[in-house]
Amino acid sequence: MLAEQAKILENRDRGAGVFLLKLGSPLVARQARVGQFVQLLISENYDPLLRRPFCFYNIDQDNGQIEVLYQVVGTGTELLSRKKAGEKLSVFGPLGRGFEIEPDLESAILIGGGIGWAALNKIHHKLALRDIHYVPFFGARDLGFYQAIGAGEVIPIPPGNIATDDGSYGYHGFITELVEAKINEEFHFSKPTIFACGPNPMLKAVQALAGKYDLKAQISLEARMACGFGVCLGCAVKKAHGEGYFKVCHDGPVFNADEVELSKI
Amino acid sequence: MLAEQAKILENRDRGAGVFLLKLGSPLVARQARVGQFVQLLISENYDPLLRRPFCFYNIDQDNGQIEVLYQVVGTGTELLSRKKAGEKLSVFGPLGRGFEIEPDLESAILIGGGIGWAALNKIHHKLALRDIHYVPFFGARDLGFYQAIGAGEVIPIPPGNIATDDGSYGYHGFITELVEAKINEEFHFSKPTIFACGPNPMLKAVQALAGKYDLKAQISLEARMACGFGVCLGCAVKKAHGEGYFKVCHDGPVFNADEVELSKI
Amino acid sequence: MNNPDLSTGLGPIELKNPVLTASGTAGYGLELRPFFDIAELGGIVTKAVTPEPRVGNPPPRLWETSCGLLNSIGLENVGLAAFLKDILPLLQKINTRVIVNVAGRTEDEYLEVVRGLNGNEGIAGLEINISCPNVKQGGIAFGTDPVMAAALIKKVRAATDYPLIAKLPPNVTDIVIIAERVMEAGADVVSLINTLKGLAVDVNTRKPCLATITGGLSGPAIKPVALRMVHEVYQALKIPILGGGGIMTADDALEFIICGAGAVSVGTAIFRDPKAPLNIAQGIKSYLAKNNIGGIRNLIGSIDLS
Amino acid sequence: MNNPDLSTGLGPIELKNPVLTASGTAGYGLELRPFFDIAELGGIVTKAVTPEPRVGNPPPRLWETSCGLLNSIGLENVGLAAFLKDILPLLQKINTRVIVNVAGRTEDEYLEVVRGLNGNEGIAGLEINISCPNVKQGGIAFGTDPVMAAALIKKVRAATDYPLIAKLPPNVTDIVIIAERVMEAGADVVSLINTLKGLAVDVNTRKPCLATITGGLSGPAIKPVALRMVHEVYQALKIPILGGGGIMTADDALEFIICGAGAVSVGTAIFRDPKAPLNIAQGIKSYLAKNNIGGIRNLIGSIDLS
Ligand SMILES: Cc1cc2nc3c(=O)[nH]c(=O)nc-3n(C[C@H](O)[C@H](O)[C@H](O)COP(=O)(O)OP(=O)(O)OC[C@H]3O[C@@H](n4cnc5c(N)ncnc54)[C@H](O)[C@@H]3O)c2cc1C
Ligand SMILES: Cc1cc2nc3c(=O)[nH]c(=O)nc-3n(C[C@H](O)[C@H](O)[C@H](O)COP(=O)(O)OP(=O)(O)OC[C@H]3O[C@@H](n4cnc5c(N)ncnc54)[C@H](O)[C@@H]3O)c2cc1C
Ligand SMILES: Cc1cc2nc3c(=O)[nH]c(=O)nc-3n(C[C@H](O)[C@H](O)[C@H](O)COP(=O)(O)O)c2cc1C
Ligand SMILES: Cc1cc2nc3c(=O)[nH]c(=O)nc-3n(C[C@H](O)[C@H](O)[C@H](O)COP(=O)(O)O)c2cc1C
Ligand code: FES
Ligand code: FES
Repeated sequence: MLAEQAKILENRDRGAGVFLLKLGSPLVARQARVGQFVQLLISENYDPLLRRPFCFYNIDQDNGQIEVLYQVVGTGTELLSRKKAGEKLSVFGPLGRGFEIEPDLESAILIGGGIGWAALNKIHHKLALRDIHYVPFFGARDLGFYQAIGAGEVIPIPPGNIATDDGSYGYHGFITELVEAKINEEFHFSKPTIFACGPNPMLKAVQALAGKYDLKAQISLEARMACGFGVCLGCAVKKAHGEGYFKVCHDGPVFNADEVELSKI
Repeated sequence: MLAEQAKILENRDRGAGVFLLKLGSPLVARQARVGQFVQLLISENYDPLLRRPFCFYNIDQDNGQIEVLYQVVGTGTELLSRKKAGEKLSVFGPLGRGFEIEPDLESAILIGGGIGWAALNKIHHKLALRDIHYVPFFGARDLGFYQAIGAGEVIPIPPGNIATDDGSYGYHGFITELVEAKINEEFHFSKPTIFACGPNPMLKAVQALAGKYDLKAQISLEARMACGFGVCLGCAVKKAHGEGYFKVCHDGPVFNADEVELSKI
Repeated sequence: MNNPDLSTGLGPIELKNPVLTASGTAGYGLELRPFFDIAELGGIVTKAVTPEPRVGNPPPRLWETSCGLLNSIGLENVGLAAFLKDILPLLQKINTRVIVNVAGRTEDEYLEVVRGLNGNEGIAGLEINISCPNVKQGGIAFGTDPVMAAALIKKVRAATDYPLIAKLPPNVTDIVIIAERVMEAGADVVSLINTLKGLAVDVNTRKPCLATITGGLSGPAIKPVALRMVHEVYQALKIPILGGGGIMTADDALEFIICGAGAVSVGTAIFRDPKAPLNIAQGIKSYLAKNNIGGIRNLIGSIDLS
Repeated sequence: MNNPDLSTGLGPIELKNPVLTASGTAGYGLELRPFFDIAELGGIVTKAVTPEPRVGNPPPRLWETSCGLLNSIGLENVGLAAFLKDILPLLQKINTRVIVNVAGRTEDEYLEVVRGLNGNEGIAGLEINISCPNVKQGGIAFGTDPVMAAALIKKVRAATDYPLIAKLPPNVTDIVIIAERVMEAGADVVSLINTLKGLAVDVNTRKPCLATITGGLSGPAIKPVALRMVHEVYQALKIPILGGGGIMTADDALEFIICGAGAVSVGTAIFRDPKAPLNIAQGIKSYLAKNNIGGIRNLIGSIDLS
């Protein structure tokens, strides 16, 4: 966990408001783990005031590089999208608790929703190469967004495992419906672990699925953040058991699905 | 007076913290007059909040271009200096009352101090081409700054008419001392009109000179501005005669030296 | 919804749309004419008018802070007589509501202006400025003390039939009490908020950045405080509110309206963009259309507190 | 001047330099250890301590505004017992001043915390938080009413020998009166300012952006207001002041010191850069050296009002 002046190596427009940012950030890259995140300082002035959190889309420790896949949604991401290769950017990280891939993992399901795929990209690459029963799923609003995210670009996702909100590609509907069908069809002999990141409604559906089929699920959450390292106590998410709140930046962003209450975040 | 999305054609680092900004801004260029100024909107966010005023260094009506010569002194100019050709910039102008060059002008003295030269550059070009007794003077902090400003680049200034604060080029001392010497030597038969822009202490010395030798002098002032077009009443400068204040943006920035009281601005 | 209804009201004052210029930030409104047709606005609130002309405070009068502007203009204005003679006739020709901002050093000065304005055509209401932080006597003292504020408004009420908007100072412990008292005293509307009292120092000279030491803070920096006060007053009293403070965009204006403002005033935004009030009015219209809301009145105070 | 003297004091509390972390923005100070040696700071002001643990407010607890941050944490903390057992022992090992921020819902709760802290090593003083805008009962009520504020401080004074810093709320008409009363009641220092009460609304959902509706505004947006209050209190009372509110840079801190703060607290800046307090301390040193000023004490209240 440190702050480093990184160099922007690339900030590529992938269409549909999605950009891929490649940073030379050797110290952060060295410590980074899948599912953790960084806080980027987007403005040297005070508007926007706070850093913005983004997870690692890719970590290249050998070359001291990290990648962030982001979607333009507001002031900060809009400003970020205008930065050019060669400029500097203060990177603070790696932060939080990432995904845990147990060594004896037998089977796995990956569920990415929209830009949430960014958190899963690296795990997708890792799991696909392992000798386990592994099935990735991806949902997006439409074909254009699917292409911009590039979920299946390097290592393909079976077309049957893709859903879009408008039906412009793959299944017309929620990705979790596809997942449930597959669980019923395919996973008779092993209990897959779910790894998921996406919008809150999707994560709630994942919680429900995991509960119904008694599956372990690791879900990556988002919350409004100020500090990103546990001192402001701002990024609260309700504990499912007992009183009180976890801090998404410190106790997460990855949680076991049964640890957290997603009704309010 | 209008606001126009201008295109940055060039934003060239001239050294010593001085930059030359060339803008494609046909509507503003068409109306612009020497000594007037524009307000540039430097940030789309609110820090800095206000536009920043800069005078016309050059006006090219034929090509619909204007130029601004600026010095990096704080947040706004620092941000401006990082803009690249091709980006857009909102230009608001032309604003204020510029220099008046009377058709029957017989002789003239130009006195530029530091970045204040920006306001005089265009007038320098105009007067040098006229068949009058015309003498330009320029003062700067040092040789490096003199070169960055480029006061004598296109149309030279006699080396004897240049002063630097540290003596690294030309006369070692205040430019107004040089001017006074020249008035005594050269202007026996005509009363030159002074056109001046520079730091406040220099303008005060110009006021004193004009008073002593009973010369007309037009001086261009600076003041903290909010609106730039006379509605906020913020850019006050005390009237020399009678009670009350002029507004630099509206009644100036160019004033007759005897109209204003420069002790407090 | 293709043509949502932008018309709204502030107590007895009917407005064709909810966007007004804030006092002191658009001169007498006329200065905006080069940029757009000011009849497109809900109204104009003039620069403060005092009995005699005022030259205002010495410079420096302005200082920029983070997302904010400190000013100390000191109510520079042409005075009542010149306003009536030179300015009001021009304003009367424009098809928009004109609200005259009234200020003074003493109760008598306020009353003198109000009486002088009486009987003139084309004045939709008076905004009584009991909250200017940049005038030594009077001004802020009237506003921060509920009893004095009410006493002043009562006398003004007795002196005129124009609709009265009391412009309250935000530098107070309890804005609701003051709002309540001035309404009881006869105000029709409260205007929230004027500038917050602030200070900046030049660390090199160790002098204050403004000649008057402190000044009034406006701009986006103060928006959260302004919204909070509008919300508090609306929830407690459900009275007509002219809301403002840091409005730069249509969304900002909508926040105020949702919190309970019947109309909004746009000030500092004009310094970045003279067309800001017009753009904001148009943006509000688009929002209504997009969200299929019939009119602005459906939105006022519609905050969802569930 | 090669080695200016950074040491300063807040009444009875001696500090090696004027930079402290602000309560609630650096946890218990320990969380900053990965980034720098916190013994380099003048001191640490802890997160509020209440008698029992508190889970805090429901989310969302944060909302960014223009140059500002609205928060509504709700004094989430581990409670007195855990503070004494788990945290204080760690803080005792660090060579810097530890100031414990104390909060409660009732006078008795404040007193319970104060008594529990009594007799412990390594506490340089208590900051009595009578100004938190995010707690329903108590909190802000104590601070905005001068009589209640003084009554509380008097009881706390009687209950402990620790130096007392009264942290006052800025949402008041007259900060000087409250400062005067709490000093009369036995406070040694006042801390100015806590957050301004603010609100933001999501125009799409029409819901407040924070679960608690209103929250506390911090960051650069509030700096002019904070400076003004420090200036007013210092000019009127010449008492020891812990100044803060929007300090991001050494220059910001210097503005507060020139206005009369004996030391400063750095809060929101830590969220942009955990090393901000250290950088600010170093920047102050450079300023003193560059301007040939012997020590920080020469600067306190040195504003040039001529
Ligand atoms: C741990 C973590 C990892 C993330 N990883 C990625 C990523 O890899 N790629 C990516 O594109 N985005 C990611 N996000 C979301 C990203 O941080 C926000 O989109 C970004 O901060 C928005 O900034 P803005 O200034 O553009 O938007 P704003 O103008 O601040 O807000 C625009 C909209 O986005 C919402 N929003 C803003 N910040 C957040 C936030 N922190 N959490 C949830 N909603 C928010 C707002 O409510 C608002 O509706 C991540 C968030 C977290 C907490
Ligand atoms: C009519 C007019 C014409 C101008 N023309 C030019 C020009 O052609 N080239 C050029 O380089 N500069 C010019 N200036 C000055 C220029 O506007 C300021 O340097 C600029 O606004 C500083 O912005 P900033 O954000 O970088 O500095 P800030 O961070 O705002 O301030 C840095 C320092 O500059 C001083 N300063 C800031 N703004 C002004 C101002 N408006 N007047 C005086 N001092 C100020 C501040 O007091 C401070 O000491 C002109 C100013 C006026 C009023
Ligand atoms: C330069 C300036 C001058 C002002 N003059 C007046 C005035 O004369 N009378 C008044 O009631 N308010 C005056 N105000 C306050 C504004 O009307 C408005 O209430 C305040 O600026 C907050 O709104 P804003 O953030 O949109 O500017 C002035 C504000 C500024 C910035
Ligand atoms: C997230 C957050 C939590 C805070 N918690 C406390 C607290 O527990 N007790 C307290 O007295 N002040 C608390 N404050 C107020 C700060 O200590 C400080 O007074 C205020 O934020 C202004 O300073 P700043 O602008 O430097 O942050 C908190 C502020 C923030 C932003
Ligand atoms: S963002 Fe500050 S605790 Fe998580
Ligand atoms: S800058 Fe507003 S009147 Fe001159």
